[in-house]
Amino acid sequence: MAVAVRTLSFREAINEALSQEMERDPSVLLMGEDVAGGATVPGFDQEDAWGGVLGVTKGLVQKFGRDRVLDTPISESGYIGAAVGAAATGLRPVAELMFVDFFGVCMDQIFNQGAKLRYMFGGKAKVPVVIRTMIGAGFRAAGQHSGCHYSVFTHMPGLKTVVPSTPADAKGLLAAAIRDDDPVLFFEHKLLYDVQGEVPAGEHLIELGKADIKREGDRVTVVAIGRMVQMALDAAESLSSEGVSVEVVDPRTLSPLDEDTILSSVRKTRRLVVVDEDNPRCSMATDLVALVASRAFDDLDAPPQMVTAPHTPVPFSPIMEDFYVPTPEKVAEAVRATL
Amino acid sequence: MAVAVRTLSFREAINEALSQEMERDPSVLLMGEDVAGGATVPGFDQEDAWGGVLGVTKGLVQKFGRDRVLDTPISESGYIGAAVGAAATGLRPVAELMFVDFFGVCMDQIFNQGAKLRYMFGGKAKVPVVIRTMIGAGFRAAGQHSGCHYSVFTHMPGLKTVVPSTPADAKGLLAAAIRDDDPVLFFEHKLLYDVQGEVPAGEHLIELGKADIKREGDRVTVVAIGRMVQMALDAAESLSSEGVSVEVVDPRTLSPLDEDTILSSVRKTRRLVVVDEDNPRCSMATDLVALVASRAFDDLDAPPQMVTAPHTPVPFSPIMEDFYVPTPEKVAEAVRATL
Amino acid sequence: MEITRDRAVWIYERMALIRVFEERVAQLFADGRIAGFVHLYAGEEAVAVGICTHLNDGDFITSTHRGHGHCIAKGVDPGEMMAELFGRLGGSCKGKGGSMHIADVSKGMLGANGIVGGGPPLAAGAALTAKVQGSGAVAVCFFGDGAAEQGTTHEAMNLAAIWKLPVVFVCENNQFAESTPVSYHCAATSIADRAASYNIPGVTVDGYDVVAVYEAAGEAIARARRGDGPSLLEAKTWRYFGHFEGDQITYRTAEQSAAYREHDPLTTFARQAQDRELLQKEDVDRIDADVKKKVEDAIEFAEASPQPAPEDALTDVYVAYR
Amino acid sequence: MEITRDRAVWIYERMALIRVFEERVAQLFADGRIAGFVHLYAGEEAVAVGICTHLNDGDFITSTHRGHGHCIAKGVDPGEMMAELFGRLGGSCKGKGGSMHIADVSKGMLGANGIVGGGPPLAAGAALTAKVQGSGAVAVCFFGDGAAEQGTTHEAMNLAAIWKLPVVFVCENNQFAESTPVSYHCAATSIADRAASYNIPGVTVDGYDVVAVYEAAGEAIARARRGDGPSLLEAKTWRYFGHFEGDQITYRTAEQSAAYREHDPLTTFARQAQDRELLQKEDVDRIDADVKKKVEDAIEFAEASPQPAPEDALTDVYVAYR
Ligand SMILES: Cc1ncc(C[n+]2csc(CCOP(=O)(O)OP(=O)(O)O)c2C)c(N)n1
Ligand SMILES: Cc1ncc(C[n+]2csc(CCOP(=O)(O)OP(=O)(O)O)c2C)c(N)n1
Ligand SMILES: [Mg+2]
Ligand SMILES: [Mg+2]
Repeated sequence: MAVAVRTLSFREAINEALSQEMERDPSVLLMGEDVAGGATVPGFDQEDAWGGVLGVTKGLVQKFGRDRVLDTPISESGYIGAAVGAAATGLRPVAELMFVDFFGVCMDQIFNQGAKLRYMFGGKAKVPVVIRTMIGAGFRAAGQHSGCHYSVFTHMPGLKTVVPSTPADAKGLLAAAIRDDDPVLFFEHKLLYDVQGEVPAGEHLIELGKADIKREGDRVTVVAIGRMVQMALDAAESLSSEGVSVEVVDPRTLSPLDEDTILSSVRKTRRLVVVDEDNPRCSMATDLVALVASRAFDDLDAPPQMVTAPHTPVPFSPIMEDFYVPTPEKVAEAVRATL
Repeated sequence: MAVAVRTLSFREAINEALSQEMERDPSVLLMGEDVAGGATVPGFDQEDAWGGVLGVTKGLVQKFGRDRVLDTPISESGYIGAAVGAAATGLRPVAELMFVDFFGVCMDQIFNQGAKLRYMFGGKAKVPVVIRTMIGAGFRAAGQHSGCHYSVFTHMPGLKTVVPSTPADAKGLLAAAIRDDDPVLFFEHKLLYDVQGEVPAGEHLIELGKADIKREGDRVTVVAIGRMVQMALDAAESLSSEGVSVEVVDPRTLSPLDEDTILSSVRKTRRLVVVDEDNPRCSMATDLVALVASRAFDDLDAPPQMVTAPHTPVPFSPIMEDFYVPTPEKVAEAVRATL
Repeated sequence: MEITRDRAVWIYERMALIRVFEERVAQLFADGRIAGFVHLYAGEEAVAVGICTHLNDGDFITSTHRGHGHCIAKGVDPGEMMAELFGRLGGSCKGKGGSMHIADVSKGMLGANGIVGGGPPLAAGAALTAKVQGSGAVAVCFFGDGAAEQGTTHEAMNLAAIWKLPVVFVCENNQFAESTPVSYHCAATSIADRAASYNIPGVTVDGYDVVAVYEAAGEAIARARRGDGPSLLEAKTWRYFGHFEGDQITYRTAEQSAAYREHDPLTTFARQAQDRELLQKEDVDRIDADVKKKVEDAIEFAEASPQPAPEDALTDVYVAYR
Repeated sequence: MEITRDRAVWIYERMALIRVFEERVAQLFADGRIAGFVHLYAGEEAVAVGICTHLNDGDFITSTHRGHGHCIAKGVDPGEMMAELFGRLGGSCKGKGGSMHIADVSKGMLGANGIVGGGPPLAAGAALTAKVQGSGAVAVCFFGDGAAEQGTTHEAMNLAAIWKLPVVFVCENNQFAESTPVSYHCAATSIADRAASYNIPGVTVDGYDVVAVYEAAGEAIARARRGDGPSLLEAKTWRYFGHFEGDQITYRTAEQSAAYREHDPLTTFARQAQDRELLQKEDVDRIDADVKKKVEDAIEFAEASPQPAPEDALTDVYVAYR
């Protein structure tokens, strides 16, 4: 059966997943600051409502009404905790934490409540909540609006973490996250929103825990996360002209992690480079290197390389910020270092 | 010059460091829930005041008065943020976050304010605050009072993280942390409080960022953190009877990390085992393995091993909890796997 | 609101069951048979019971670290509770939760909570479910005086108010947060007055008088069920035991506790109910005997319940992982 | 409280400087010469200026994402501010902070803050320093109506109240949090009324009337300096620009903004001050010209300031690391 495929932006792909899942299941609802916009302002369901601070949820309040697209006060503990409580009692809320950097004002409700209720209750509860949040540097948004920090959530037992890199993945993974019975953190890189890509039109689900090989190659494995997948692909492209065949693996979900796909790729290439925009300590970069070093040590022919942000907050100045984010050049350099 | 050394408990060593630093510097003050106890209750500065939930700060309010030992409401964001604000304006507060598991209610003040102010202000501020907090399983305190999670803080640029394993280290590191001009998280394992050890009586400072070799050996390097140092030493002892010489390295501070001492040890032994009571993903265990795998790959003769807690919250049942925590047996097994 | 004989029996029975349960747990803890942090509810029975009288299984409650009383009032099985405290497989949480996390979602009991202020947002969420599903259910959020200073409490009350959620916030003001008196940690004269910050009704009630609690709660819960939104109810109360077992209680006097014992909620209610001929002396005696037996049965059940296997620690983290 | 001529000059000059600074920043942003999230303070000048008139360099303020006005009112150099917005080394934060983190600790300005509700605990801390050191300094915490719902605000006010800290909490109620009106996000009728939750004075004032703000702030700050503890001051105000630059402002009407422009704080004060013969027309004209020049000078300074090196990103994380 042919599946209709159109070009959509990453932003539109997310919006479509939300819209389709809300149509499919009346227990799905959205909440967050200005996810509709203009709550209770007379006449303010018009098409130019904010729909989220960067317009990702635009149009949904017109389709589903204010009972299902809930603007919230600036009380992240309050409404994300409410999403957890609602999930534990029968709804499937999708809550938006505007920027991941704000996790510190609401982390308890995520990691001590949402993530642990099931375990602490002996498996007698489930918490099917999705928390969408923006990540990433490059927006000139400085130290409190530019982090990644998916490592912190991946560290936490009970959470699942998803970092899509393409519009199609964003749609398929978000739909799967919403149908998933566990709490899922869904990380959207703000610099990907305008990226275009082919996206299947109808139901499109991507199982959580399945990596995707974004480019095949046999000389070096590059595991890259989120926006870094594009950096890796660009590096692979330029390296191919040097005769170096790079395989780019996109884990897509960090917890659960598709260890098999990563390990098989490394067993084939015998070389590993990890590209992670997050800060380097106790990060996904170290997690992936440790996985490979401990489980495929004898298959490695060279020290694994990590290309990450430095151990600093994100600076404002564009010049400094561009230095902060890994580039295709740095990836290529790391690949060469493994040869 | 002979330094007087007495046997103190880990708890007493911490208390002594606080007391000596408060005597030395009037800008040092303590704040936290019940750190004095019984605030405003008539006649309640008597010796049996709580002095913290497990008695660590007992007696300090009698010595320094309620203006310097401040009981707080249950408002961790409020008072830890106040400690950050006070540190940025001239005091050196030591705030207590009772259990590290509570970080989710106040993380923003720690990681977006305390850790980043200096950077975001272009180096024109400093935040000499210490946050003491309890970690660790084994107390039958279940899912929200038993975690470690120093990995989360080590991940964060701008913070320093310290995890002492002996009474003497606790005293020397805490004194150094209080005199340090950067924000320091100081992690106290609750099962260590009653551990006894020799502690120098007078001024005792241990530079942050210096690992300690707790036992010398030449066959396998075991890097262990906090209470896990004892597990590693016990394993080393039993392995020595099998003729396996184990070197136990205690990093003591996780950020900054004494990479040199760890790498030299591994270059000598050519084998690495990491013992970390924290959950395994994006953890200090992966951080250390990645450090060694990427920087001393050619010096390694065997896959590095990680002995950690599982990817689960901490269970209540003593039987399950004892299974959760790494044991000397599991450490010994991991060591043998590297041979 | 009229109290029927049936209801009086239920109220006295629940309060007595909580009391005996807690006193036995104190002994079991002292004997080293229960481990960990154990916070007892004895003295505060009238609050949980006066409120839960109005609730049924479809309604939700969130609780605190001091959760045994809420569990019993909401109908959680004492045998499963005791087994949980013993860390057994037959515990309500299969031994994974312990005292600070006892829960029974099938009874609408959304868990004791080790995080002070952890419950209010969850309660708002449960109330949101009730509202969205149009089930007519309500949520009750129990929290302490100490929890009143936590930011989550403020956020949840404001959120519940603007969304008109069917939730009742019940502050159990036992006048201390650990060793810190409410007069120190709370800037407000009355916690109930904070309701004005959210334009919701706020009432203070004598938490030693179960009838007073029952009546005030009836109002608040009816309001919530009608769709008129949340309320705040402050019940002044007192715990007989220490903050947790092991606490030497150096921050208040034995006389203070003795004074509260004079107005003990159980004996007071038993007397009032007899005066009003709702209960006979024989009822009270029978119930007293019954609940003792129930608690001994619970202990027996707990002891007979199998220990978990060590590896059971690894299950129940996710519904499905990969 | 009497306003002297000097003070009137200062007040008008600061307000005018903020206004011109913000209007120029809007242009520079539109021209692509300033990047990132930029939240402008135009329209709200009377609040920052009316309050900071009472402060000196030893006093502290905490600010918000909308921080330029607070900076200027507290005496931060406009050249360094502009250089910061340009990401230059000569910026107050050496280009590391940008609009959302402009700070000048030497002036007691503890930073704009990208976290809504990030400031209140910090302000309590600064006030604690003042109290412990006995310096007589006060701290002022600016926060928005949206920030009033954040738990940190509640916690900080309660903490400041029980510790009697010398801090004034100033809610700049511009009636919107992004696109969400205060009437939706806030359950209280008046944010100032929440002061009752902390037993502290709470006053609402017209934030378009700098004299009214000045007077109310005088009371609150004097009280804090006297050691009588915190207050809450709510100033009703309105921002002329969007939430941030780029916002199409679809959630309120142009008429509403026009109505506020009728009572513009600058023109109103200029007129009042002339009526009361505190200022002459020439003063106003001269100041208007002066501040325009100051802002152009600031832009020039910013443009002349060197770009940081990429590797400068690596410094200033710690005072010392290892
Ligand atoms: C976020 C958080 N902070 C601190 C604690 C430690 N703690 C447990 S109970 C308690 C006192 C709670 O007081 P209150 O809310 O009045 O309840 P009560 O114990 O009096 O029933 C504290 C501080 C905690 N569990 N969670
Ligand atoms: C913790 C947190 N949540 C959300 C945001 C995103 N945000 C930035 S400004 C803003 C609105 C703030 O409203 P208000 O406090 O009224 O200040 P105003 O913008 O009106 O000056 C929001 C939601 C943030 N920066 N921090
Ligand atoms: Mg209490
Ligand atoms: Mg506002």
